[in-house]
Amino acid sequence: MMNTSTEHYHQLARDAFMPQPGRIVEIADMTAKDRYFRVELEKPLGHRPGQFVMVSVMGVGEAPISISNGPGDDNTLEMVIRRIGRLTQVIHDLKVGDTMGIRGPYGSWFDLENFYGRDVLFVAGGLGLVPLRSLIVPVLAEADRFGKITLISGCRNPAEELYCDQLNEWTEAGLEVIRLVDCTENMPWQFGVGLVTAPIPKLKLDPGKTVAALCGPPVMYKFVIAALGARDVSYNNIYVDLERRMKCGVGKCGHCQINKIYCCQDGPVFRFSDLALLPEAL
Amino acid sequence: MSYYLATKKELIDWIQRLAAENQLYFPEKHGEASYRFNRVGPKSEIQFDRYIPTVVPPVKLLVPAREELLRFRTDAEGKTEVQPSLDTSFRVIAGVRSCDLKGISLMDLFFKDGVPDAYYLARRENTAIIGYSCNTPCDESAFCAAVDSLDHTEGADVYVTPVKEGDLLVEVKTSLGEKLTAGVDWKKCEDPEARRIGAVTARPEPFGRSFPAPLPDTMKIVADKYQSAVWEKHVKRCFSCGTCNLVCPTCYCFDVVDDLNLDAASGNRSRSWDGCMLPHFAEVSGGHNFRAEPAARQRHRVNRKFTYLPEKYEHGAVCVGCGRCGRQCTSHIDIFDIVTDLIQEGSR
Amino acid sequence: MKPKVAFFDFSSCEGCQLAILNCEDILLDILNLVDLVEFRMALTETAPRYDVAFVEGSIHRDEDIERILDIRARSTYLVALGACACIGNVQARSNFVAPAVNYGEIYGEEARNRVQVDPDYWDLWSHTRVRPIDAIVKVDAYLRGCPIVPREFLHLVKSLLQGTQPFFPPNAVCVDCKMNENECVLERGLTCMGPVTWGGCDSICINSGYVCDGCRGTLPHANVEAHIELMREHNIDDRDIRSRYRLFMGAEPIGRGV
Amino acid sequence: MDLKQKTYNIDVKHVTRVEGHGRIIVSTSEGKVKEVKLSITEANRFFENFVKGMSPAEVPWIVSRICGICCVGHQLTAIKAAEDALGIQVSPQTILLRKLLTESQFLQSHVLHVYFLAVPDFMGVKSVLPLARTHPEVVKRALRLKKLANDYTTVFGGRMLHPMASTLKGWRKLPDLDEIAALRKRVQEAIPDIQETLKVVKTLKIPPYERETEYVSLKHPDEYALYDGDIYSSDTKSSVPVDNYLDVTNEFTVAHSTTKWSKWHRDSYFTGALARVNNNFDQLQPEAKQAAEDLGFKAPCYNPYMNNVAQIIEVVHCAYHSARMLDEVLGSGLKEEDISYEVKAGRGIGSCEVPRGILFHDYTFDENGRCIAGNAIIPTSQNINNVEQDMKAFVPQMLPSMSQEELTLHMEMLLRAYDPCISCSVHMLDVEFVD
Ligand SMILES: Cc1cc2nc3c(=O)[nH]c(=O)nc-3n(C[C@H](O)[C@H](O)[C@H](O)COP(=O)(O)OP(=O)(O)OC[C@H]3O[C@@H](n4cnc5c(N)ncnc54)[C@H](O)[C@@H]3O)c2cc1C
Ligand code: SF4
Ligand code: SF4
Ligand code: SF4
Repeated sequence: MMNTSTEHYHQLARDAFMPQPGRIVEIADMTAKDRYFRVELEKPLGHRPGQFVMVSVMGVGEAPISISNGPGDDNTLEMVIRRIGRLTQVIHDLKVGDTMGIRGPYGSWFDLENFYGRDVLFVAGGLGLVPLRSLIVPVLAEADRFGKITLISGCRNPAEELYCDQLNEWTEAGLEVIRLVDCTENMPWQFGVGLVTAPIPKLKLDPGKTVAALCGPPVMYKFVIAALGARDVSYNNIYVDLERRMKCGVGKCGHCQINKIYCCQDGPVFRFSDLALLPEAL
Repeated sequence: MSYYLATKKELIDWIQRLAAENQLYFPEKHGEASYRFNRVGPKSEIQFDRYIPTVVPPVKLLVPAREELLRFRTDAEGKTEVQPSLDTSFRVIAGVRSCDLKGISLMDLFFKDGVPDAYYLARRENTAIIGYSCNTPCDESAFCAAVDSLDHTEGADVYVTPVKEGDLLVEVKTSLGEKLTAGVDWKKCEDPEARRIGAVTARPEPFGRSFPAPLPDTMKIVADKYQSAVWEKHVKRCFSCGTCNLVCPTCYCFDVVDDLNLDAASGNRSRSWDGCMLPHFAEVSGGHNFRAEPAARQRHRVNRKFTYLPEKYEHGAVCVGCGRCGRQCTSHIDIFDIVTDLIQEGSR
Repeated sequence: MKPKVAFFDFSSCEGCQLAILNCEDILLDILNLVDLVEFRMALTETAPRYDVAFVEGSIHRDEDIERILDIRARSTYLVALGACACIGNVQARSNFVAPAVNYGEIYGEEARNRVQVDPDYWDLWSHTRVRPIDAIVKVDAYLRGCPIVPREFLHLVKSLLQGTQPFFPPNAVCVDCKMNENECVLERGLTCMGPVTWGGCDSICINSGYVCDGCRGTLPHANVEAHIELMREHNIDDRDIRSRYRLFMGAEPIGRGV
Repeated sequence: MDLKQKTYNIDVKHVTRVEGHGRIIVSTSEGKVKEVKLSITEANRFFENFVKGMSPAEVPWIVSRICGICCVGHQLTAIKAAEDALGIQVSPQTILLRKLLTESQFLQSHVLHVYFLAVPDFMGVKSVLPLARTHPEVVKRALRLKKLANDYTTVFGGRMLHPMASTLKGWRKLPDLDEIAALRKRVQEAIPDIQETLKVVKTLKIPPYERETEYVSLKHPDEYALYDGDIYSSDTKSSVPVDNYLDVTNEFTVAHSTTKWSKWHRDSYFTGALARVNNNFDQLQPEAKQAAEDLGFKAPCYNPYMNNVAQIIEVVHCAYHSARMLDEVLGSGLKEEDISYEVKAGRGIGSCEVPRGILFHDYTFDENGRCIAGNAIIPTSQNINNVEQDMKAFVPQMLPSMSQEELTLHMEMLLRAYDPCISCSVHMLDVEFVD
């Protein structure tokens, strides 16, 4: 009875849900359960720092994964994926030359405009360093446009530290890196022990000039924000990168909803002052 | 826009004629007191008399319980071809009550927003809707008048209002509606507005249940009562079974799962209904659950209807008052009672 | 290399193994993907090690314990196949009666005395207690139901072939029931175990006009208090409530508790 | 080989390709048989005791779990017993539907048994798996027939195992007429597969062994008795009513085993396909009689290995008879019936033929409709005695000509020919044999 523009809908469906193939060109073990993947795409992602992609293996499933490389216009996508469930287990079995499905980039990002001319504090807990890296890289690239740049990176134990070599490089490049573990568990460790909140009270920072970017496990935020608040860092200048369960990445499936907002679209990067009225955010 | 006056028999004959040529769905009795939108076949009975809202709303024809999104096949060289699986077959849904019509209008809003949902929109564009107005409340669970959905007619291609015994006012509202009614020999109606007002004013007053506060106030109270003992009160009886989500005409959350065929080279990705009352809905891998407590989930569901989505879409209440969730809740926890309790909590 | 797959059974009706033989459409395809090394119901062969062992049936006697420990030691991945293996199933109802009484009532005085006094017989026939297999050994995956759901079996097989864990959503039977647009039987004044029972069965019993009796076991988050309250509101006597909970779940904490 | 040296110690611990756990022990010394024993190593499940407290509708649903293969039979027999206890009359429509359900189960069980459990023996392979490679057409045909039988049960029962659609007095949800019509068509289309099956069975080399015994089955004046009838003995050529079942089964304990065994007019009796075909040959569908003739089956037949042939004769019978019943349903349609009933105190006994023989269920309910006593006697517990008698006769007869391997295989085949359904051993204790 009807004439429909089927092709129009096919295009919409492809735009929304169809992954593009990403060929794995490099794999490296970062820890026992975290693996680094460098993927070459057919077309550049054109992402911004803090955004994520939906990664899939057809027949297994799809999951949101942060983009770890800084923005750029090449076809590269770098990710660190933790082996934790159905899909990530299969991804860990992939080899160089295999492909995975990539769609995105999705979500909000850290806008560098808000960081220029300020002291920048990064606080990363565990895997949180992965998305923050996509911001740290461009910040370091133009280090002279910022004030003091500090990174507090914490993880459970020395064996779980991510990007160790990169942290060394960054230190050499002049970034102040505070490396912490919750507990050494009798492993060799030349850096500090304690939670990521511990160094905050003693940090040399100018609260009025500081902007902070946070990413880590759900329990981390409350404490870090309280510590920053105690240092009079304005909520306007604290950015958080949140994690939620996501099934579509395009603001429909409902899993990532935080009160009235959808984390996949309104987030995952938020200015903390925008979250103040959302009791479920932290 | 055309207006007719048809008799019940004329209308039924017309529906049966449409059903013979199209996939047409109509509420059919099943079980002891329930209804289901079933495909009308030659043997089906069309009963325009009273039926309570179906177990599952007609939205199921636009967002099926399980729907394939993509289909894939990997060839011998390891190259994977992926194709969207779209359903663009034409269908007619008839006998859609105002509450469900409003549900569909809201779904239109949700699925068009942001990244448009091809699957929904393709079905929607190929679906004709014949609405049917209520003159009396369908049962004691409904509260459509309280949430402004009793007179919702938008979204229907043809809208039918019983105006007086035996006479039905048929409003043809869209060009698709014109196509559906092409060739009918019903009496033209000259004074549709007067007739409709007549039908409306003849309704009982109040029409079904109503909240103890006007709707805008009600919505504000729900928003303000984020901390309230009411959230704990009702969930004592809650099984977290998700029924209230799955039967709601404005719930559309979904899960996505892949299935591989046994050839290990082809398969599909599909989505299926999900619900925020289900315990693991907001759990992330690794085990942290952002709404681990039933009360938090209950609050989220109610707020989604009265606060969150209304704010996001700048719309009135997103609950259409069909009463399904209360009627079908295994423990008879009724969203109307929850909201009423919230309103009354402070005023006591 | 194809994974070596084996099937074992303890006390059961063997219906779950039959349910697998009943997957006629895909049986040959599956057999192409795995190396079936033991399946007593259909094969004569046996093997020393298994990648995946499917174990059907509940554990009753000391000799069963020895055998399940041996199977576990020889298998990489062990699947509890069906309600008997997952939750003990209907036979667990006999846990509430002393074994000697059971023997006496079914086999007569003489058998009862022998079971009670003769240590040799006690060893052999010791009907200690009906238990699911995870009371004895670690279980890697559960295929629930009496009988199992072929779709879930297939999902498990495919997941293992893909190198990942199967996933069975811990949702109530009511979810399946709604997807099937059933009229809730509570509307008809009947009671249903659906709200506390692990779904995934496609609510097949309700679809056929019956109620759910809970063959898939209780959900981890089951609100049992509310459910008992609901049954009471339906004027169901406490004795019958207990009987309902012990129909399939006598060996589960919940069945023992009510 | 010198017969005198034949000293065999055969101990098949887990007999395979039977349902449930059985063990065969044979020991011979210098050409003489010392011992032949059959043991059941299945753990007890005490069904009869734990059904206590259940309602009349729950009992059949739960005792279905006695056996996966015979679940339909257990259910229907228990339903009949409960109806007998409550004084419920059932409509002709319900009886017709129950007969359809019954025959679906005969088809499923016989096809499974013949193709999956017995044919490999006759073809000299260890299982049906190698046949999938060497004789794919045979295996595919077996799967097709099995699927038809399963779908058939699903249409009438709601699912193929432990069906829940039928209950006391009738159907909770009537089967769908469109599905019945589709099924009718498929039954027709399966005829070539059944013909091919007959050809396969015809080529099987059945061991030439005979031992006449008492054949016991249900008998009905009007039809080949499967769903209903009186208990008939080939020894007396007469029937007794089902209510007297205890006089038939005469369960007794033997010294070397606490398994309850059965005997009626002589040491042991045979129940199952062979007994039914022997006793009720004249009432088979004409096509089945023709099949019997083609297969060289003459009633009465005293070779227990021929039980497999009798099963195939029944497959033909059930296929044609089902087709006729399906036509009847399609002709008359189905109407909703009131299936409510009053509970009251009473005892009831039900009996049906199931693929392996006669099944009896016996329940007593109190005035609140709670079960207070139960008893179930399954075919295998009736047959087991006869199997052992057969083995005892077979071993000395064949010992001179068979190697230990051959003898072992033939003993297993003999046990499998009976198609024992040991998991349903509601009435069996473990037996241990002393060397
Ligand atoms: C914005 C964002 C960025 C992220 N970045 C990264 C990153 O850079 N690196 C990284 O390693 N991780 C990252 N994550 C987390 C990552 O998405 C999860 O670890 C990933 O989804 C795990 O997928 P899985 O299939 O392996 O896990 P599983 O938890 O096994 O999920 C598999 C599927 O099983 C089902 N499932 C499992 N458990 C449940 C349950 N309890 N209830 C319901 N369904 C269930 C679901 O269908 C699920 O999709 C990020 C998450 C977000 C939101
Ligand atoms: S919340 Fe309840 S009453 Fe409101 S629309 Fe949904 S199901 Fe209907
Ligand atoms: S019939 Fe049972 S399973 Fe279905 S919704 Fe009702 S309570 Fe839940
Ligand atoms: S509905 Fe209940 S009893 Fe039936 S299969 Fe599902 S869990 Fe088992």
